[in-house]
Amino acid sequence: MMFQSVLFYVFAAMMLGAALGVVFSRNPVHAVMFLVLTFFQSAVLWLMVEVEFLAIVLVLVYVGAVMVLFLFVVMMLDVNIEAAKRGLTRYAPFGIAVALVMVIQLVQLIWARGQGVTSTGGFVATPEGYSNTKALGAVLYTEHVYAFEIAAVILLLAIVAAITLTMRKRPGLKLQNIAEQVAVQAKDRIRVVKMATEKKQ
Amino acid sequence: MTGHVMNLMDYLVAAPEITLLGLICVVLIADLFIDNEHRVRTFWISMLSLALLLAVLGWSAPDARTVIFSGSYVSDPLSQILKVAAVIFVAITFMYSRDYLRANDIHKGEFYLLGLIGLLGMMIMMSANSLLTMYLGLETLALSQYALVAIDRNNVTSAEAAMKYFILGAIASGSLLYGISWIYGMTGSLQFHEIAAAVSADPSLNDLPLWFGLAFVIVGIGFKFGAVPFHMWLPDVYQGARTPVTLYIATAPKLAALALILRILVDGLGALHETWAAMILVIAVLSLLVGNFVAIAQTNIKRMLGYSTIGHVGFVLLAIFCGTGQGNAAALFYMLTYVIAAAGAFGIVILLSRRGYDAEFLSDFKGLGTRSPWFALMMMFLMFSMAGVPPFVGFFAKLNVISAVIDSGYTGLAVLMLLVTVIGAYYYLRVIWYMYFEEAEDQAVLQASADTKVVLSLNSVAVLALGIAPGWLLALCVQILG
Amino acid sequence: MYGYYLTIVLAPLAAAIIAGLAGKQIGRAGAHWVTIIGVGTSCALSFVVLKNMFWGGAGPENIAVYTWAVVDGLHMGIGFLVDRLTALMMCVVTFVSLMVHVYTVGYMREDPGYQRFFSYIALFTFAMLMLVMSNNFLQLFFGWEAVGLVSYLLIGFWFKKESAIFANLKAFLVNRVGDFGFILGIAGIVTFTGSLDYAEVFASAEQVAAQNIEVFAGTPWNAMTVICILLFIGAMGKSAQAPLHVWLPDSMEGPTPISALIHAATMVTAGIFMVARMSPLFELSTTALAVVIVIGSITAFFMGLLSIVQNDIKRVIAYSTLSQLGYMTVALGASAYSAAIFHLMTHAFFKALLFLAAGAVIIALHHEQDIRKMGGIRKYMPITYWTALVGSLALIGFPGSSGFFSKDLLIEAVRESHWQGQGAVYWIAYLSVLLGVFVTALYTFRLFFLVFHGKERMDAEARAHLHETPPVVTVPLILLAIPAAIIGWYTVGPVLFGDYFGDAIFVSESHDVIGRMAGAWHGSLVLLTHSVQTSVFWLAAAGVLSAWFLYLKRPDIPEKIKNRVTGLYDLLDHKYYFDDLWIKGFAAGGRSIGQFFWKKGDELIIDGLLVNGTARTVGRLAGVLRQIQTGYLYTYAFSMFIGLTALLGWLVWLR
Amino acid sequence: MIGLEHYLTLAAMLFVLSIAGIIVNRRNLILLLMCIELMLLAVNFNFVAFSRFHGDETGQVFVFFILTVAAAESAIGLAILVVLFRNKRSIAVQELNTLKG
Amino acid sequence: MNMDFSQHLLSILIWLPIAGGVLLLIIGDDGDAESSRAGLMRIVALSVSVVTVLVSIGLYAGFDNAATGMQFTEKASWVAALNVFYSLGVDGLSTPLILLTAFITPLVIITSWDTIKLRPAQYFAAFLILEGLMIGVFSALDALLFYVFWESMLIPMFLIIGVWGGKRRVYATLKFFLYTFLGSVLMLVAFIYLYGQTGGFDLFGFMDAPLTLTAQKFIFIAFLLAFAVKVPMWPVHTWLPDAHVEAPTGGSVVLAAIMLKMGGYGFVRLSLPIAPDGSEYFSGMMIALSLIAVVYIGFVALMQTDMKKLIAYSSIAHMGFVTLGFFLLWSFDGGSGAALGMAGGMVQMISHGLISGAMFLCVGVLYDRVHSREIAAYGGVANTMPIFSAFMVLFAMANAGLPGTSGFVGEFMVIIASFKANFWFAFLAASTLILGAAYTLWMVKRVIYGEVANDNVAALKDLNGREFLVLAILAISVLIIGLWPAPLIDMMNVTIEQLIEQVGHSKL
Repeated sequence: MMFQSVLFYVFAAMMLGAALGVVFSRNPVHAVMFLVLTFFQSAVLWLMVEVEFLAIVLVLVYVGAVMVLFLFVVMMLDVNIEAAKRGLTRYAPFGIAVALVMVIQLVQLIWARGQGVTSTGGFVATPEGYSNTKALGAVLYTEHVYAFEIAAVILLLAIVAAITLTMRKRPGLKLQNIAEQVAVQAKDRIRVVKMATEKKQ
Repeated sequence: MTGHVMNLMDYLVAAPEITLLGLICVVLIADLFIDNEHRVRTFWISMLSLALLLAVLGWSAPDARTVIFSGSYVSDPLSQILKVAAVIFVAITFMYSRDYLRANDIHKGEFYLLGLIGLLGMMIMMSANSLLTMYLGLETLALSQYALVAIDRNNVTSAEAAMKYFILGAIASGSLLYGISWIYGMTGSLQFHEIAAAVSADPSLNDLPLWFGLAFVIVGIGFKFGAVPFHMWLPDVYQGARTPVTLYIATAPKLAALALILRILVDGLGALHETWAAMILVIAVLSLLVGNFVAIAQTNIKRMLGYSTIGHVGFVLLAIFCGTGQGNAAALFYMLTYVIAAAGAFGIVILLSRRGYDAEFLSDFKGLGTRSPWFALMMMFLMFSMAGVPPFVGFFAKLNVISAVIDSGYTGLAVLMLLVTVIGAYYYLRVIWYMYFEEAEDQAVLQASADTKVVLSLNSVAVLALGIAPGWLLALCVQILG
Repeated sequence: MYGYYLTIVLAPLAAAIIAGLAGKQIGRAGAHWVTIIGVGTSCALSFVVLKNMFWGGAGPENIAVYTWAVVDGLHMGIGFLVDRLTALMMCVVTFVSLMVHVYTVGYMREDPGYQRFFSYIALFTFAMLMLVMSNNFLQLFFGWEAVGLVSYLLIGFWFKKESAIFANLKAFLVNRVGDFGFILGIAGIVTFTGSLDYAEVFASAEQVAAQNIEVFAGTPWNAMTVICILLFIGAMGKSAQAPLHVWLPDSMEGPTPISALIHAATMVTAGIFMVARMSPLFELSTTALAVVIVIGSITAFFMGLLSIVQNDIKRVIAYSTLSQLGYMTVALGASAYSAAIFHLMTHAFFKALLFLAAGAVIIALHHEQDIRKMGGIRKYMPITYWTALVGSLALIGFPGSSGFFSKDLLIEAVRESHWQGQGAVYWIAYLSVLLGVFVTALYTFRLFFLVFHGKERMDAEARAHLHETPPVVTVPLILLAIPAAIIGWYTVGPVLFGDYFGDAIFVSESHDVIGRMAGAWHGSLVLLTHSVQTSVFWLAAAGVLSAWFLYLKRPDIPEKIKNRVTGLYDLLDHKYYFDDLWIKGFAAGGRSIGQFFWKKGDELIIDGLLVNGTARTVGRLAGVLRQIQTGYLYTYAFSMFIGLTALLGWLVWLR
Repeated sequence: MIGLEHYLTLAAMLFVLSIAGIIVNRRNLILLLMCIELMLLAVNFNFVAFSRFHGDETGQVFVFFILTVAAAESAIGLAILVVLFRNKRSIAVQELNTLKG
Repeated sequence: MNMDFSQHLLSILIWLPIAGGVLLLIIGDDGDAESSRAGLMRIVALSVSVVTVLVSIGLYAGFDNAATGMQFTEKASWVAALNVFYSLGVDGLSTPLILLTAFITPLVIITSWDTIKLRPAQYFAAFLILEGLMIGVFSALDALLFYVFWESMLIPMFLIIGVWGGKRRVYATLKFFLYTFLGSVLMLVAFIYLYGQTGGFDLFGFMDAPLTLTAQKFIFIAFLLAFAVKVPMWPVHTWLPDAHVEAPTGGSVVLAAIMLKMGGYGFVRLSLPIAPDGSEYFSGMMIALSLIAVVYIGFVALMQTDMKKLIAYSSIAHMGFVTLGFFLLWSFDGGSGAALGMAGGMVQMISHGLISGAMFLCVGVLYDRVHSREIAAYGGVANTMPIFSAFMVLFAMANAGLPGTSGFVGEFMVIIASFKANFWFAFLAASTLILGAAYTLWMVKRVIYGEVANDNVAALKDLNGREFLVLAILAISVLIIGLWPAPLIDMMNVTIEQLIEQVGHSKL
C-alpha cells in the first residue's frame, strides 16, 4: 500500500510538473514534448487503478497519433521560435488568481465539504479474472452502440472538415481532369492567330 | 430495457437519424461527381434529402415517449417538434445561401454536407436521453459549425472567427464534460431519468458535489446559448463567418441548445431547480442587459443581430428559470418564433449582398424602403417582431415569457425585462430608420432567384401571421411542455 | 312674445352671417342694408317689448329656448329672461347700434373691409342681446365672451396697424383676466346653488349667504362674498374698472363707430348691467358691495384726471368713459342699481354721441386724432359742433340734460347711502364722485374748446378740405343728440322713483337708498330748479370755467403747470404706470416664467437630463460595455472562467 | 491509501492548470490547443476515478468516446489553425483581434 | 342581403380601413405622385375612409343612449391557450371617440391629397391602417386585444413621422416610439398580473377582480405610465412637441386629435374601474399633475416660436383638463360633481380632437406654401389669405375656450366641477382662460395680423377648395358642439353614471 501511494505521488508529481511545462515552456516543440510526458504519466496512473485498456489507448491514440499531429503542425507552420516565444498576457496575474481561487474551491469541495460522498475513498475491487478490455468491449457494441455510431460520424466529419479546410489547389499544381481531357478537341488546342503584315517604318 | 439484445424494430424509432446519416453519405458521394459549374445539384440533392427526412419524421412520429438504444435515445413530442423545425430551418438556410455562395465562389458541396452533419448532431441532441449521447451530439454539431465558419478558406476574418469559436467551444465542452463527470460520479448514471431517479431516491445527493457538476454543466449550456458571460464568441462568430454560415449558426442550433437545457436541467436535474435557477437567473439577466445594451453601439448588422441574440437568449433562459411547465412552453415558443425571425433577418442580409460585397453594415440598409419596398416591409416585420411589438409574433413570445415570470412571482424581474426590451427596441428601430428615413447610398438592384424571394417573403410574413394567429403554436407548445 | 324675442336676437345674427359669408356676393350696399334692416328690426321690436312692459303692463317673462346640456343634474340651457331691466337694455343697445350702423355707412365708406365691418357690428348686436336677455349664467357668459370676441375683432379691424393689433390682444387678455374671476364666480354659484338659472339661483341666495367657503384653510369666508367678488372681477374686466381698465383707452385703435358702440355705450356697460342683474346676490354681501364701491370710486376720479392730459381726441373720451363707468360702479356699490342703470342709459346716448361727433371731426380731418392739431372747427362743421356741445353738456351734467338727471341723482344716492355706516368707504366714494364732477367738466370742455374753438392749428392742406360731413353721419348725430338732451327729463321719474324695475332689481331694505330718496322726489322740474343750489352744479361750472381759462384764454398756463409739477404730470402721462404694471410686469413676467419653464424645466431638466440623459447614459454604457469585447481570446476565456468561478464561489461560500 | 479523492484532486489541478494556461498565453495558439488537451485529460481522470469508484464501466466508455472526439477535435482545430496561418501568417493569440467591440 | 351588419359593425369599422390600407400597399405607387395610378390610390383611400364614416353613422344611429353596458358586442375566441378573446363593444365613452376617429381620417386624407409627393400610397395606407387600429383600441373589451391595438398603432405613426416628417424627424419619431413604448410595457405587466388573478384578459373580469390596495397602487402606476405618456401629462410630455413639430400635417392632426385621447380613454376604461382604490389613493397626485400641465405648460406654450410646437404645448395644457376632470372624482366632500368633471373631460377630449386637428391643419396650410413653421416667418397673412385667416382666428378662439365653440364646453364643466372640489383647483384650472388666450392669440397676432411681413407672405394664395372644405367641416363641427353639446353629452351620461357608481365601490 505504502509503495503504491509513493508511486502515485511520484507519478502525479511528474504529471503535474509536465503539465506545468506545457503551460509555461517557451518553445512549442518543448510544450508538445511535455504534453506527451503528461500523457505517459497519466497512462501510468490509470494503470494503477486497473484501467488498462484506456491507458493503452491513451498512449497509442494520443501519443501515437494526436501528439504527432501536433508536432507535425508545429513543424509545418514553421513558426519563428523567437517570435513565438511565449509572452504572458496582462491577464496573467488575474488568470493565476482565478486559477488559485478555483483550486481552492475544488479542493474545498473534494476534501472538506465532499466528506459524506467520498468517505469510502477506495475503489471497488475487481473480481477475479476481470478483464478491463473485455468488459469495455461487452458494453461498447451493445449498450453504447448508438454512441459508437455517432463517434463514427464524428470521425467522418473530422475527415471531411479537415480536407475541406486544408486541401487546396496550389497554382503550380498540375492536376488531371479526366472529363476535360477526354472531351478536348483540336480547335481548343491550336489557336490560329492572324497577324497584320509588318510595315516598314 | 432489453439492453444487450438488438431489437431492429426498436430502431425504427430512430429512423430519422438513420435516414439522415444515409442521405449524408449519398450527398457526400454524389458531390464527388459534380463539378463546380453544376454544384447547384448538390443543393438540390440536399434539399431533396431534407424533404425526404421531413417525410420520415412525419412517418416516424411517436405517439408517446419512446426510449431505445439502452436508454440513450428518446423520442417524444418535444424532440419531434424540434427536429421538424430544425430540418425546416436548415432547408431555409440552404435556400437563402445558395445564390450567395455561388456569387462569392465558395459554393462547395461541403457546405451542404457539413450543414447536414450538423443537423444530424442537432437531432442527436434533441433525442438524447443520456449525457453521453448529448455530448456526442453536441460535438457533432459543434465540430461541423467550426468547420463551416472557416469554410471560406481565403477569408481572414472567417478564420479568426473559427479559431475563436473553436478554442472557446472546446473550453466550454471541456467544462461541460467536467461537470458531466461530477454528475456521473455523484449519481452513478448518465441517463437523465436515472439521474433524476437517483436524486429523488437519495435527497442527500442534492448537495454541493452535484451542484458543482451543475455549475460546470451550466457553463457549457451558457456557451451554447451564448449567454453572458459565456457569450464572447457569439458576436465575433456572427460577424466573422460568411453570412450563410451565420444564418446557419443563428437558427437551427438554437433549437438544439434548447433541447440541451431542457433535457439536462429539466429532465435530468429537475430536482435541483432551486440551485440552477439562481445561476440561470444571473446569466439570463446579464445576457438581457449586455445583449441589449451593447447592440446599441453596433454598426455591423450581423454583429448587432448577434448581440440581439444574446438579449433574446436572456428571455429564453428566464422562461426556463421559472421551472414551470408554463415557463418551458414559453421558452419553446420563444425559441421557435425567434428563430423564424432570425432566419428572415439574416436572409435579408444575404439578399442585400452581392458578389464581393457583403451588406453587413447598418448603413447598407439605407433607403431600402425605396430600393425594394417589399423587402423593406419584410425586414420591418422582422425587426418589429424581434422588438416585441404587436401584432407580430415576437410580442406573444415575450408575453408568454413575462406571463410565466410573473406567475412565478417575479414581477420586478418582469418589469426589468420589459424595460430592457424598450432599450432593445432602439436598435431594431434603427434598422427601420435606415431603411425608410434615409436616402439610399447605393442603387444596386437586389439579385435573388424567385424561389428564394418567395421563401423569404413567406418567412417574414410568418411573423405577422403567427402574431395574428398565435393560438395553435402556443397550444402546441403548452401541450408538449406545459 | 317668444317669437319677438327670437327675432330680436336672430335678426342681427342672420344679418351678420349674410354680410360675413356672402359679403362679396351682396356687395357693399347689400351688406349695409341687410345689417341695418336686421338691427332695425331688432330695434323696433325692442321698443315694442319696452312698450308692452312699460305701458302694456306685461310682466317679466322667463322662457327656455333649448337645453344646451344636462350633466350630473345640472341643467344648462339657453333661454330668455325679459323684464323691464332687460327691455331697457335691449332698447339702448339696439338703438345705439342702429345709429352706429347708419353712421358707419358714411364713416367707413372708403374702407375695403366694409362688409366685414357690418358683419362684425351686427354680430356684436346679437351677442350683446344674448347677454342682456339671458336667463342663466351660461348664456350670460356666452354673451359676455362673444361681445369680447367682437370687440377683439373690431379693435383689430385695421389689422395692418401694429398698434391696433397690439390693442386688441391687450383688450382680450385683460378681459380674460376679468373672465377668469367671472367663471370662478359662476362655478361658485353652481357649487352652492346647483343651478345656473337666475331664478333658481336668486331663490336660493339667502341659503348661499349662510354658507362659508374656506379659500384659505382655516379662514372661513362668506360664500356669497366670495362669489360676488369673483363675479365683480368679471365686471371689472368688461366695464374697465381699475386696475383692469388698461385695455379701454387702447381700444380706441378701432374705428370710431366701434368706440361709440362698444367701448362707450354698450359692451363696457355689460359689467354694470351684470351687477345690477345680480343685485339679489350682491345685496347679501356688504363686503362685496364695499369692494364694488371702492373700485368704482377709484376709477371714477383717477381715470377722469388722466383725461385731462390726453391729446388724442378719442382717448380723452375714452378716459371719460372710464370715469363715467366708475360712477356707475359707485352707484352699484351704493346699492343704487337703478341709478347706475339710469346713468348707463343716458351715458350710452351722450357718449355715443360724443364719439360719433369725434369721429365726424376725425374723418373731416382725414384721420387726424391729435387735438393739438385741431381748433376752430366750429365754423366748418356746425352740426357736429352743436351736437357735440349737447353731448358735452350732458356729460358734465348741465342742468336739464340727460346727464344732469342721472349724475346728479347718482351722486345724491351715494351721499344718501352713508355707506352702511362705514366712514372711510363713504368718504372715498362721496369725495370721488363729487370731485369727479369738476374733473369731468374740466376735461370735457378742454376737449371741446381745443377742438371747436380757438386757433386753427391744423395744416393748410387739411383745412382746405374741411367741411361738414354727409347726412349719414350727421343724422345719427342728431338722432342721438335728442335723447342725450332730453331723455333724462322724461324718464328720470319713472325709472328711478317709479319702481320701473320692479322685481328686476332687488334691494334689501336697509340699503334702499333710492327708496329713501324717493321721499324727496318732486319731479324733474323741482330737481332742475334746485340744481343751482347744489355743489355739483358749481363744481361743474368751475370746471368749465377753468377749461375756458386754461385752454382758450391763457393756453400757456397748462404748459407751465406741466413743467412745474413734472412728477405729477409724469404720473398722469404714464397713466399711473398701470400699463407698465401689466405689460412690463405681468406680461413680461409671464413670458419670463414661460421661458424659464421651457428652457430650464422642459429642455434642460426633463428633456435634457431625464429623457435624452437616459438615452445618453444608455449609449455611453453601451460604449463602455462594448470595450469588454476586446477581441482577444484570452479575455474571452477569462470571462468564461470568471463566470465559472463566480458560480462555484456562490455555491461553496455563499450557499 | 490512494483513493478517489486523490484522483479527483489531481484532475482538478490539471483542469485548473489548463485554464491558467489558456488565460496566460498570448503568443501561440497551438499552446491553447494543448491546454485544451490537458483539460480533457483532467476530465478523463475524473471519469476513470468515478468509474472505478462505482465499479461501473460506463465512465470508462465515456472516456473512450472523449478520446475519440478529442482526436477529431484536434484534427479540425489544427486544420483551422492552418487556415488561419495561411491567411494571417501568424498564430499569435494577441494578433487575433480584428473582430471586437 | 339580409346579413345583419349591426352584429359586426365594430369589426367592419376596424377591418375595413385596415383592409383598405393593405390594398393600397399592395397596389403600391409608381413613385410618381402625379400619375393616374396615384390618383386612383387617393380615390381608393378617400372612398374607404368615407365608407367608414358612413358605417360609423350607423353606429351613431344604432347607439342607445339609455342603455347600460356595452353595445354592439362581438366575442370570439382568439388565443385559446391564453384565454384571449376577440371581444369588442362600445359604450358612451368609446362611441364618441370612434366617431371622432372615423370623422377625422377622411379629412386628413383630403388635406394630404396632393401635398404628399413621396410614396403617397404608403402614406394613405398608413393612415387607413392607423384608423382601424385606433378604432380597435376604442372598442376592444379584452385587455390583450386592447394592448395589441394600442401598440400596433405605434408602427404606422412611427413611419408617418419618420418618412414624411421634417428635418429632425428621426429624433422625434424615435423619441415618440420609445417613450410611448416604455409607458405601455408596464401596462402589459399589469395586464399579465391581472391575468394571473382572473385567468383571462376580459376587461370586465379585471374590473370585478378583488385586489388589495397595494396591488391596486401598482396597477395604477403601471397604467399611469402608459396613459400619462400618451395623454401626455407633465412631466412625461416632452415627446409630444417634438413629434408634432416633425410630423407631417396629417400625422400631427391624427396624433393630436385621436392618439392623445387614448391616454384619457385608458384612464376611464381601465385605471378607474380596475383600480378604484389605487386611483383614489393617487387622485391627489393626478390632480396636481393635471394642474401643473395647465399652468406650467400654459406658460411654456407662451414662449414658443414654432407654431406647431405652440399648438402641441397647448394640447398638453388642454389635455390637463381631461385628466383633471377624471380625477376630481374623490375630491368632493358631500355634493357631487363627479359626473360633471368626467363628462367635462370626455367632451374636452372630443373637442380638443377637433380643434387641435384644425389648428394643425391651419399650420399645415401655411407650411405647404411657405415651408416654415416659425412664427417669425409670417406676419400679415390676413392680407393675402383672408378666408384662411378667418378660419384660423375661429379655431384660435376655440382653442382659447371661447363659449359657443366646443373648446368651451369641457373646460366650463371641468372648472365648475373643480370648484366644487376645491377653490384652488378651479383657480389654477381657470388660469387657462388667460394663458390659453395669451399664447393662442399672441400667435395669431404675429402670424395673421400686421403688415405683410415678407415676400413669402405676399405671395400666399388663399385656401383652395379642398382646404376650404376640410376647415369648413371642422369649423361647423366646432360650432355645433359649442352651441349644442347635448347630443354628445347625452350619449355619455348613462355610461358615466355607471362608471362613477362602479368606481365608487371600493374593491377592498
